[in-house]
Amino acid sequence: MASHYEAPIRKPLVIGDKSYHDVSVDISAPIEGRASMQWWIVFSIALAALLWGIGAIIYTISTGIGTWGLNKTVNWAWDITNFVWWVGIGHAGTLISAVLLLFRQKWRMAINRSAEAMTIFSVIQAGIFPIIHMGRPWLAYWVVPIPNQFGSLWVNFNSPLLWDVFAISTYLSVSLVFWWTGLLPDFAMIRDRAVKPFQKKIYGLVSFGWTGRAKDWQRFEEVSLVLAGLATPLVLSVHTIVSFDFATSVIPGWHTTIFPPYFVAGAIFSGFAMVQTLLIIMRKVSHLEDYITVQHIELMNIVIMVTGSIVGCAYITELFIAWYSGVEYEQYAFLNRATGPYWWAYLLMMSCNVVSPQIMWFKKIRTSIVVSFIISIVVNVGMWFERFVIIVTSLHRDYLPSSWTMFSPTFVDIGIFIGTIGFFFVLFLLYSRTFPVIAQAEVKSILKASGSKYKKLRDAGKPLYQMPVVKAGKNEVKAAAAPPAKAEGNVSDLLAKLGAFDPSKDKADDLKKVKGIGPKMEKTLNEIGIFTFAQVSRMTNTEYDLLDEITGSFPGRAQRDDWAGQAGKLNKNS
Amino acid sequence: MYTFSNRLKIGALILMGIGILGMGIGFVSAPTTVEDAKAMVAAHDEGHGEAHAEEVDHGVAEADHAMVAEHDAAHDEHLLHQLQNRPWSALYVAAFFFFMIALGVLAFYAIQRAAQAGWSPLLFRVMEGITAYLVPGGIIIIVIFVLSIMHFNHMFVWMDAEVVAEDALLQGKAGYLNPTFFLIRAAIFLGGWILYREVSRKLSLAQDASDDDSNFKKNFRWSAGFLVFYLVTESIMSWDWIMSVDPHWFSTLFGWYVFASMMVSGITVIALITIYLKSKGYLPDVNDSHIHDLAKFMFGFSIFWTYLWFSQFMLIWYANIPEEVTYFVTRIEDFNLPFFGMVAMNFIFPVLLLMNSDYKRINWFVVMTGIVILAGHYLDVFNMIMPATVGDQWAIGIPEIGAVCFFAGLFIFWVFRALTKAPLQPKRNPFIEESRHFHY
Amino acid sequence: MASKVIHAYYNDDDILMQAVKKVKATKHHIEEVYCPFPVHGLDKAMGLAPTRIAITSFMYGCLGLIVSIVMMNYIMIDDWPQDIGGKPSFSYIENMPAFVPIMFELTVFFAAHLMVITFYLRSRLWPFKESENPDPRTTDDHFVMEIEVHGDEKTLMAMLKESGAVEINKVEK
Amino acid sequence: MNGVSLDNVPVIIQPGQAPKTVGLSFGYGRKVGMKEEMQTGVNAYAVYTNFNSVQSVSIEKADGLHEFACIQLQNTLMGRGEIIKETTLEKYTTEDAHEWNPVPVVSLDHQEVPATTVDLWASFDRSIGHHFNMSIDLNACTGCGACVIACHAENNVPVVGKTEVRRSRDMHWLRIDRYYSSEDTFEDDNIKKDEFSGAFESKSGFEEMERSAINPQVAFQPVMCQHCNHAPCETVCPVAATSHSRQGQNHMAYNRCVGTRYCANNCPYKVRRFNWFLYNNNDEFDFHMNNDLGKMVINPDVTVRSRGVIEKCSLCIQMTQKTILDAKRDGRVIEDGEFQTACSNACSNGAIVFGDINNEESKVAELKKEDRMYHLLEAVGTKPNVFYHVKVRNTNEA
Repeated sequence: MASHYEAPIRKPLVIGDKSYHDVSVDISAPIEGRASMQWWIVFSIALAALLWGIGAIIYTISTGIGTWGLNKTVNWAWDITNFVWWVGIGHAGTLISAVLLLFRQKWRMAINRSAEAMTIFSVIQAGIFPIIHMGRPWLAYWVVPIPNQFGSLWVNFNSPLLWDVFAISTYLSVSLVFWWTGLLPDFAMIRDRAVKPFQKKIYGLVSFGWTGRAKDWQRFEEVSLVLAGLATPLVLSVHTIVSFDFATSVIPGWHTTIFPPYFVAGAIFSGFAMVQTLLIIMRKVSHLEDYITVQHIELMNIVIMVTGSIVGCAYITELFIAWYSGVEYEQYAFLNRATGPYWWAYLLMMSCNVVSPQIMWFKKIRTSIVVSFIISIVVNVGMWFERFVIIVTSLHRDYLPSSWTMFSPTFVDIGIFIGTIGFFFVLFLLYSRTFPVIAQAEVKSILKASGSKYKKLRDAGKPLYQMPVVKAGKNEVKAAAAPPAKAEGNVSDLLAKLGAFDPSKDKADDLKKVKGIGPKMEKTLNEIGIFTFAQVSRMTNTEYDLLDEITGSFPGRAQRDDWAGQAGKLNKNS
Repeated sequence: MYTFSNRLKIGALILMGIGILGMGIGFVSAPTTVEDAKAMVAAHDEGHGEAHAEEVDHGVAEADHAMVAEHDAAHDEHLLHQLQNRPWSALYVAAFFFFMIALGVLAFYAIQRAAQAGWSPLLFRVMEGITAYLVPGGIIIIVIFVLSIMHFNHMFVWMDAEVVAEDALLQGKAGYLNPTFFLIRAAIFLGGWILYREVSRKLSLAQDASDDDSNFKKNFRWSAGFLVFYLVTESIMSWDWIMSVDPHWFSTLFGWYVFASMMVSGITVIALITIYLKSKGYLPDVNDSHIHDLAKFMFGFSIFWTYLWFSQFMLIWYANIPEEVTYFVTRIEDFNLPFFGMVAMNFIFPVLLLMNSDYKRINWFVVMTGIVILAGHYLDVFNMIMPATVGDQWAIGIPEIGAVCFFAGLFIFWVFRALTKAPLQPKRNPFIEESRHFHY
Repeated sequence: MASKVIHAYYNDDDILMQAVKKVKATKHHIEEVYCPFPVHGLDKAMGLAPTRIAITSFMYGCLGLIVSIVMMNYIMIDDWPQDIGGKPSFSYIENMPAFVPIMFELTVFFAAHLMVITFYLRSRLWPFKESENPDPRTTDDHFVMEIEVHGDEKTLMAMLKESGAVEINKVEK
Repeated sequence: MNGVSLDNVPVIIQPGQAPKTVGLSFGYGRKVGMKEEMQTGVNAYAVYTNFNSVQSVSIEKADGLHEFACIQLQNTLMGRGEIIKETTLEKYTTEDAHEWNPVPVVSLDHQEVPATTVDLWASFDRSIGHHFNMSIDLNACTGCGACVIACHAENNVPVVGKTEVRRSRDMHWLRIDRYYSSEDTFEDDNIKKDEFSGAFESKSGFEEMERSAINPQVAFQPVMCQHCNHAPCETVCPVAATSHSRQGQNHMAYNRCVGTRYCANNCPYKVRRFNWFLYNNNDEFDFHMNNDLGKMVINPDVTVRSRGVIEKCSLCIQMTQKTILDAKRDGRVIEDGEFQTACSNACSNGAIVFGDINNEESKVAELKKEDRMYHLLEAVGTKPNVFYHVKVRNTNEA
């Protein structure tokens, strides 16, 4: 089919001989398995950071913003730096799912789910700051256009902060809806695989009863497309409006027209870096190397490099135009930014954001996972400093020299920042254990075009599918599926492949530990001669089919529950 | 192989002829002395002149009364310069507009190559044909610059040593804004762009003849490198060639704003030429979906352009800092209709017409929208140059239309001649099969 | 409604597409197809009407735009105009640059949320809704075509088998 | 000195202090009847003999460091001559006003026009009713600080203590900026700055200009809220807690303020002050608002601000409103001079004049028309309602 055509020089996006079912199994594995020790350790650290952050926030709200390092001249520093930083990070998710969808970039499918999750979690972090940075956060609801008891006191629609209120809430809610809609089929997949009633109930609840009718899919695709079309300008608008917070002012260093597109580029830049950081860890921990391949990492690195260069171009433009403007305050603001007391922050920003991504021009480097990981963190450090530089260095020395002063953070500033990092990771870690972290339905839809299995078939000139040989209908109600490979098998064939059980050397395992094997099935397996996890773990599709032939019960069950995979793990543990 | 039909060729030549005539009238009728200029304005519209005088009074109010007479003389000379500038500006706006189309297409082409896009290779030859215009277009622009430096006109006031001598701000900028450095920069930009265009074209043709992908890969690398060069030079070019006509004014966004305009116009022209060629029976493999994608880019970049236009305008409007708002004050007071009309043409029109997916496949719809977009972006360039060069003495009359005709004719002639030079469909591009199968 | 339907199982989207076309060609009514992932062109092959959800979204967007204009005009211009920083708050149009961001945001807000709500309601998706897919495998790797049985059941069965179905069930509905 | 010794007196080197001299101010070091927090400084009367305030002393350096609580950390003007405009008597008497008090200009259609005439917004009608303006004559200001004290007393501005001041959180609605020149004169500073060429020279040049000269010129400038007609602070408040009155005042609705501090950032004059803590009713700030006695001297006409809100100069709106209401009650026209603020009342030199410019005969309207009038940071386009008068120095040797 035409839609499956892809130029042969394109690299596969799913590697390994994956069938549709394998995709389901691989993606539900982290949810169905148990959490590892490392997960618990990282989770505890994140939780501790979160608690510290909560403590710092409570202290701030009960005592006053005076607990932070701000002063009469620098009225925003870490609070808004963190806000902009988190919002910026939150941009990659929607960008990946929306913009790349419009550009038909298939590689987004492996990463969009997690990127969107990251978006939502980081926008939540971002949302904390505008509230707690207020002098009277308990009155935060006053920024919503509701009248007072006399009915005449309204908000000020001229204020960029109010635009933020609308932009961030629209962005968060639309992203959430976009994410959740995409999750429905995947939740449904997990629901239908779930064995425990509790899981079945929960996933049944969150999947909203997704059924997968053709009409549903038709609407689903249209909705995704329209949402992508809406989300693309929305993403642009959000960081644009964040940049308006600064650019509408009259403060040199804040008031510059390039801010809107430059903030958006910076947001994509830092967002992709964060996606990179998270996914490099996750692909390892959740064994998703076949889906999030080096090719994906390389492409993300290229995006990081391109946006980094755009941001760099904007830095230079700002510097040059500051000189070109001939306005002394403007000129001094940028001179001070680069060479004044905060020169080190400027230097960090320049080297992390402009210089470091340039090494991605080398293919060796951008395909190196270790270097990618390091650069992704470096970039986010740099982007934090970019916001710090913009906010603090512009404020601390503005028009009247009499007000010039310095800013230094207190432990409360630092605590809240670390707290949000903790909160972010708490959310992300919980997500990674309970959500289908890859949009499996979408991956399945590109498997034929971009999966290495099918790519190989196509290169070899073979058809992508084989018509199943239908067995003569003994039974009208159930015409059992016939495997494409062999029709008949027997016990000895099977044992030859799985290895025989030698009672003198080997010890029989409790096969019931494998999900899907009950006492009856265990007995049947034992009758055939299968006693150990090792044997089960050697099963492949051929063996499953042979097994189905022999036992005649629950066809496909073994495959669906991935007995081999489960047994492999159990074998290692025992 | 495409053959340049005689009808089109003659049409292009006629356009050029009309254009030369129109521009000639423009140059001949420009005033040479202050008296001429005053007479022309007085004859033209009286009410307007009064309004302007009032405004000048306003400006003078704070200054000493003894200086009023001097100011009046200066004002008359200013008027003379504006009227003398008019044919030149008309020429320059049209020259830049068509050059910008070719440059926009070049950038779009490089992006397609660098991004390894699968849908567009079928259109590569069309794009290469359009970028052929960089050479004549670039030469004309350089010639206009040299003539400006030789004081044939006063479009770039900073080129006038007398003006600079009285202007402390311009003296501060003289390290950058001086004729020599300006020409050197222009030469570097043009050289770089044309170099990439020629190399890429050569590699693209060589790929058809070769039996491996090495030319294709080389082209990919050149394109990636070019984009970096372009990113920097495009911004500087926009400051030099456009922003510096208002030498006191500055906006950091300006380069990217011009870029957006360039991209929309370029993509629109790709779509128009593709549709034309297809209607003549060429490009058999180009289908609805390709047009749909081009229309999508027209739609997308129209929104992007509006976004940048709005960002620049709103931020300056919001802060209302005098040194910046002068730019928009002239445009809103003297250019109200073209200034806001352009937003309607470049935003509302394409957005409403091209939003529906099905309309993006209807050729005449795309053509119609494309023509409005092109007219809108011509106005955009017009609004960028004219307020600084001719001020309130603007009009869209014989010189302007003549210049557009001339460059349109030249553009058509050159581009379609270039299209005859090679087969319209690349043969061995590794993505050609994907492009051919492309359906949305 | 007690009618007989046949559930034909397929395990490949290409085979499914061909089967759907074949079944349509024999003028059988395909009640439903359950898929684990979207199959491009399936809706057209089945003869489903194109969805109008994008148009509703456009209308919701217009509604959002109107709401935002009416709201801001009422609040800033009509109800209590103030001199805020000298901005021309006596006229909506003159102060419009400051209103554009929220006009945009509310347009998107309405268009996105109301469209998704429409989608959920039309496709009967909400919490605590029971799923209705006939087999858990339809969310994994199997496609199920549901065909109402009218007339000759045998030939239909045979044809389905030939079309590449891996399993055929007869279900009372 | 004379066997009297003062221990541990903190020392700060002031520019312009003659070599081998020290200065110590009277009035500090009082212990009796003062709250502990208010007991600061050293009693200089210990070394005061023969009613002579000049004494010879010997000084010995002691150990330890003292962190002074300074409101102003940057002492030079960085060559920004347009902030404090000054000229010489000679120029003032012989030259045109635009020579020594140039109006900032911008280029509109290649012609220079005054910056204030360029505007994208349709303006409000300010011709009806009162329109308050304040004039500050830099020539008359001696930097005595009486206005600051008056402002504190009138407007219940809290005392925040040294610790807060060290964190640059001083709480004054009206402050007096004091600048030293970095070269011999401020004029030289301006010339020096204008002659920088290139980034490196600018960098090192500005670094030099951050230090004041050994024998500098000094200038004072009282700065309070400038009540801009185009106030950058007002537009950005999300809850419309600050907006403009018909009378030209920039209002602050404390009750409405949620404390985003956006306005304070956006103020080019940095005159807005934030309540970082609850300064009244807080044991940490036991200065004057924390007990019943202190509360009894609080001005009942002015709100005591709670924590988390911004406050700033209101042009003593409680005083102007009272004047208006009194006149209304009496059914008479308000005379010039009736409108006052705490600071204009307190200024013994007449440097601060307050009044209604819609009253053509008022003194402030007259002052606004004078040659010496200029607005602070006029080029930013904020259109303030406070204006200054150029400082004229008599540099002729007697």
